[in-house]
Amino acid sequence: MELRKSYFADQRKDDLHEIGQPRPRSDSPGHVTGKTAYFADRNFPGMVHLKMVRSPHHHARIRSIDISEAEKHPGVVKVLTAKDVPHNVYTILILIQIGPEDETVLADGKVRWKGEAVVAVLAETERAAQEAAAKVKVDYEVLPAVFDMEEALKPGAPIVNEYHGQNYYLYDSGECRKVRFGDVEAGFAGADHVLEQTYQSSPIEHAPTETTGCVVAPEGNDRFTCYTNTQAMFFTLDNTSIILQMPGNKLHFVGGTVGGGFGGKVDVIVEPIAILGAKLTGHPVSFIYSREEEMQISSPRAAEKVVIKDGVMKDGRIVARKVTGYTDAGAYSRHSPYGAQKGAGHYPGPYTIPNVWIDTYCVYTNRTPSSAMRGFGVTIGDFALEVQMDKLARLIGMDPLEFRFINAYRDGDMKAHRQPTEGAALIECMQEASRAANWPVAEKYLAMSSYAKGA
Amino acid sequence: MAIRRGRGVAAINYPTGMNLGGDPTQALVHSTPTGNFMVTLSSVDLGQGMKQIMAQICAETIGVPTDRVVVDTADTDTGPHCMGTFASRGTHRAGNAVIQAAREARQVMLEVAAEELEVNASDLETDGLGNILVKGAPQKSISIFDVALSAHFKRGRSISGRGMFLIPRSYPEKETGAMKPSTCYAHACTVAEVEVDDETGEVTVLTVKNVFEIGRALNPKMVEQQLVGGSWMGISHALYETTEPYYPSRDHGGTDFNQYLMPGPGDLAQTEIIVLERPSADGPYGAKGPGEMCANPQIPAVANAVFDAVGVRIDTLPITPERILRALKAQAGAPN
Amino acid sequence: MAKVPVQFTLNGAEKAEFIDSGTTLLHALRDKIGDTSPKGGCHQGTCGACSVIIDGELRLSCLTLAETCNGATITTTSGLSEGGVLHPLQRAFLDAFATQCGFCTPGMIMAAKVLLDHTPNPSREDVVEALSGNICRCTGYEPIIQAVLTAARSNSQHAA
Amino acid sequence: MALALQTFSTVKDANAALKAAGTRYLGGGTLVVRAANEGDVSVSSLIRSTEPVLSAITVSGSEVHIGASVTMAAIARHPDLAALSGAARAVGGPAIRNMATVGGNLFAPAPYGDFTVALLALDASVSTDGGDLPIETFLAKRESHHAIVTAVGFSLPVDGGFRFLKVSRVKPKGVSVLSIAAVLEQAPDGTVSSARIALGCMADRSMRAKAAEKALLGRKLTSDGIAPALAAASDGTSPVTDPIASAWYRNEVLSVHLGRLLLG
Repeated sequence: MELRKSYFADQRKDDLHEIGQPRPRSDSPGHVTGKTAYFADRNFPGMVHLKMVRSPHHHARIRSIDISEAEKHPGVVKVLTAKDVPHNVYTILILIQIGPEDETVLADGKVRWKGEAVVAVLAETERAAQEAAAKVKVDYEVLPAVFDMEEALKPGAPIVNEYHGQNYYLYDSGECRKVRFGDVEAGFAGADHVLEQTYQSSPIEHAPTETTGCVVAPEGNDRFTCYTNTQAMFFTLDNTSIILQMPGNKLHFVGGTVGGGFGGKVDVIVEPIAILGAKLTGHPVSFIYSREEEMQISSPRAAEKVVIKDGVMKDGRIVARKVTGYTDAGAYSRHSPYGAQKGAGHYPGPYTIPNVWIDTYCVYTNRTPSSAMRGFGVTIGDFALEVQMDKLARLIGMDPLEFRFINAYRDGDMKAHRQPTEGAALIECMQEASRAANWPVAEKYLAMSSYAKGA
Repeated sequence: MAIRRGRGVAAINYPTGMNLGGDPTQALVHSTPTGNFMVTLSSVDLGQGMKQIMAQICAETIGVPTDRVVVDTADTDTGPHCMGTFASRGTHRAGNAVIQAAREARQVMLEVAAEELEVNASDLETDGLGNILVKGAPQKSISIFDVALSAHFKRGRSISGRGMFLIPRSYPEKETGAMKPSTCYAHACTVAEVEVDDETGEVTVLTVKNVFEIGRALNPKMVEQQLVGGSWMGISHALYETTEPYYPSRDHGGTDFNQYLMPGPGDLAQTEIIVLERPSADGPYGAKGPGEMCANPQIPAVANAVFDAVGVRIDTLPITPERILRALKAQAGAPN
Repeated sequence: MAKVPVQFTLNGAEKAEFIDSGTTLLHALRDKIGDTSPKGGCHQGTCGACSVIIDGELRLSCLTLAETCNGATITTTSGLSEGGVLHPLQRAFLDAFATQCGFCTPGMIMAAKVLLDHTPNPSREDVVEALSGNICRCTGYEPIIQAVLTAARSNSQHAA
Repeated sequence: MALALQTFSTVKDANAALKAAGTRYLGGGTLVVRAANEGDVSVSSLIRSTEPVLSAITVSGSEVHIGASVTMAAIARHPDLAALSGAARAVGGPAIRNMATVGGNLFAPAPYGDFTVALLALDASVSTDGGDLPIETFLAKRESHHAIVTAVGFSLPVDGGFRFLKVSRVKPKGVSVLSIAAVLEQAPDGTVSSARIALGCMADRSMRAKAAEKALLGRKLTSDGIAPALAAASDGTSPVTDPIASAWYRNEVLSVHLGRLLLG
């Protein structure tokens, strides 16, 4: 890695002692000796193991659940169903007033995705829990499911989640988050070329080497210590408090070093049910996702569809950009309404465009609920935007890098969401990339600056 | 058979911190009797090295070497609230809280030193090595070790401070979408060079040259770690990763690391990282969040390079050999 | 449940335990003996985080039944440093900033140790092959490859 | 029922124990212990045998016998089996190769079982206490096979007569998009006098590409010479669709990779 100090030297004082120094990491000695404590390295006498009975169907009504055989299985300590969960219907962003509550801790009457948690089995060994889980009998009436976002948004599509009533998240702005800036239709009308393209992704897994999980130990005083690899301690504690209707002062969350997060450990999934298990059995409880659960049950990065329509002039100026983004939330909201909204704030990318129209939708389908991941709300959008930029440049016969210089935002430029640009550095990154990759651009672009014009 | 070469570019920006703000983080800092400093947080270290960076930020602000700082975090019984480690917010939000707490503790420390040295606190400075000196008269000094002892056992002062950082929440205007998503943005530009086997659709990423602007590289080696790993993940997203390979069909989702594809150690692109620093106005020592954005520009850069190589556009991620081969066959007019 | 005895040498010390038949070595080490340096990343044999060295060979403790290890000599990453002095591989991982979250690190170090035990001067290709069963999601592998190559060089210098 | 391991010193006793319900033979553990870890509760008793013959490799002349418990790593490093080391090394990473056995590989479903592809091309025989079976016959009904496989036997191919290719997305260890093994004999004029070609991932288990084999006879290993064989490569295949690749893709690239193997 090279630090190129010549850029922005006038904005920076390099007079620091500790900042900017490549100090060794204090945690590395623990990592290389195997001494670093991860949540699963805690072991308690009498600990029981939680295994989840999951829906084999994408969408089904639950006619009945019979846990009698499972309860009798040797080694089983407790079998939990929806009725055991004090506040079973929840949503995690309720903490920042983004509702409605739309998800069940354990399925109650219905399942909305294949893999949804239905019954929790706690047993002395993992094997006993697995065997007992196989004895839980759930009678399902399979319902039509919808997997395609376009299909889900059509009238008459099966309703994925009744708590929403329609297959999209209803923002205060309506069926989508909107950004309106200038007059996009006038921009298209006046453009030399108009190009509309559609981009698509599928769900992506965080794949941390350590799977999601927690170990809960009753402290013997009505308090419960939860060793967890959550990325957000109080966010998880406060949601657990709501779900279990348990005062926050009864909960003690201990984290530490997490074996990789990448956004995959900000849902509140394992902790509430494990703490409930500890409360109802008096045993320490371990609930650790298998790798299969991590891959297919834990929230992935959402699949997205992005439609971009641009009006561009022969001289390289983009004069209008319309973006319609669809985020496949799966069956429940989790963090997806937030992610779709973040996309609305990110488009039209780091370019100054006078006419912009943005709609971002959060769509429900009968698949594993998606949630946050590294680059949440932006990563797939950037793929779409930057492939579109390449296409536009080729459309008007311009070098793709020079085309970006022409449109790059600079300090003071008004963004579509009506914030003036501050601290821009896109131009300088491109200048350095031009040099590093030996990708020549005209001298005038190398002379540009992100600083406000005339500044 | 032809191996065809191409290159592509992409440029991006990325917001630091939770979208629309409203995401507080607190920190507490106190000295031990012998002048070591404890930072107490509830933020989580995901492996990016948050604890080490908080120690360096605290050390810089107090004016001691980093190894005099211990970070105690991720315990809700001891650490004050943090919204969490996500959205490239850890360094920015917690770092600012630590600076505020450390400044308050430093002020007490300087006041105690001033009493010991019988000067005004405003006339004192730290040497970064563990001593407090009188400005312009460095021979007149006291060690932080002695200051802490004095504060504890002689002067009854708590060398401590509280920090809280909150960007007030922005609410998007319904009709126009006017809003303030973030206060600072990191930037990147990536050029990727690929080879595509036009008979199999297989892609080899030969080189990626990444330029990242991240405000301030608080610890360059740790920044490098994140950027190198992120660059790998970006390539991985571009070419390999999906839990639903036949989306929107739910069939054939991978359940292990054999089926969930990511580049192996034999698939690595020659990777170059260049870092620029334009300090952000509200970042801790100017830092922005590099952790997420470093994995984004490679995806479109690789996609554009594939087009440059074989002349087909793959607008669906991941850009698998199958998608390329189907596109090549369609381009050739062959039935597929 | 019937318990069966297991006895082996772990990092130079004799260990004897009664375990449930069918217990994996990973569980026996972590839950019975208390050596938590092997990590359970998948329990499928696809991530390598549980890698240990059994009688000189790299093995996956998650797929090895403990009772098949009677009489074996087992090395884990927690047993590498002697007298508080880090093994050259551990030192190299530190110096190369080759750890981030650290979860894959013990398994990586085991895989690297077996390589260097048999191939003191490995090529880059040798290192890549040796690490190929171990997943890392943070680093992009390059710092780990560099750490192993550095450790090999420092070993050979030490030997010379 | 909790999981338990029973160890027998003879194959005969282990075979007897395997007659009980809920039993499964434990080889290297890469398939069987994994299944148990993943919650397959249908097996409650793992059976293994430590009879030394299971771990033996014997090479006399060109005749090779490999005990079923022999690991991929042991094959890969055996001096007399250098021709096969590439195929043995194609299985897993180093740790897996120290565990995965020849016997287990015979039962590995696609996309696993790369070494079996090699054995199929070698026209190996598969031995049990009940006798020997041609590998093709064995594979066709491997699910109904209850006796422990004790060994595989085959004749070493002539020098340079064995070719093996594994195509994977992830390098160096990824599982197969497909794998191909070929045992070829050529006349002094370079024409192919005998050909056996086996394919992995082109069906739910290893299969022979018999049409391609036939089309290769009497032909030279040149672009023109192999063209009929490549055209026939996909005859009779029904590739798996999985997270690695679709059946369509496997069929599309089979002839490309076969061509590269034959010309390489």
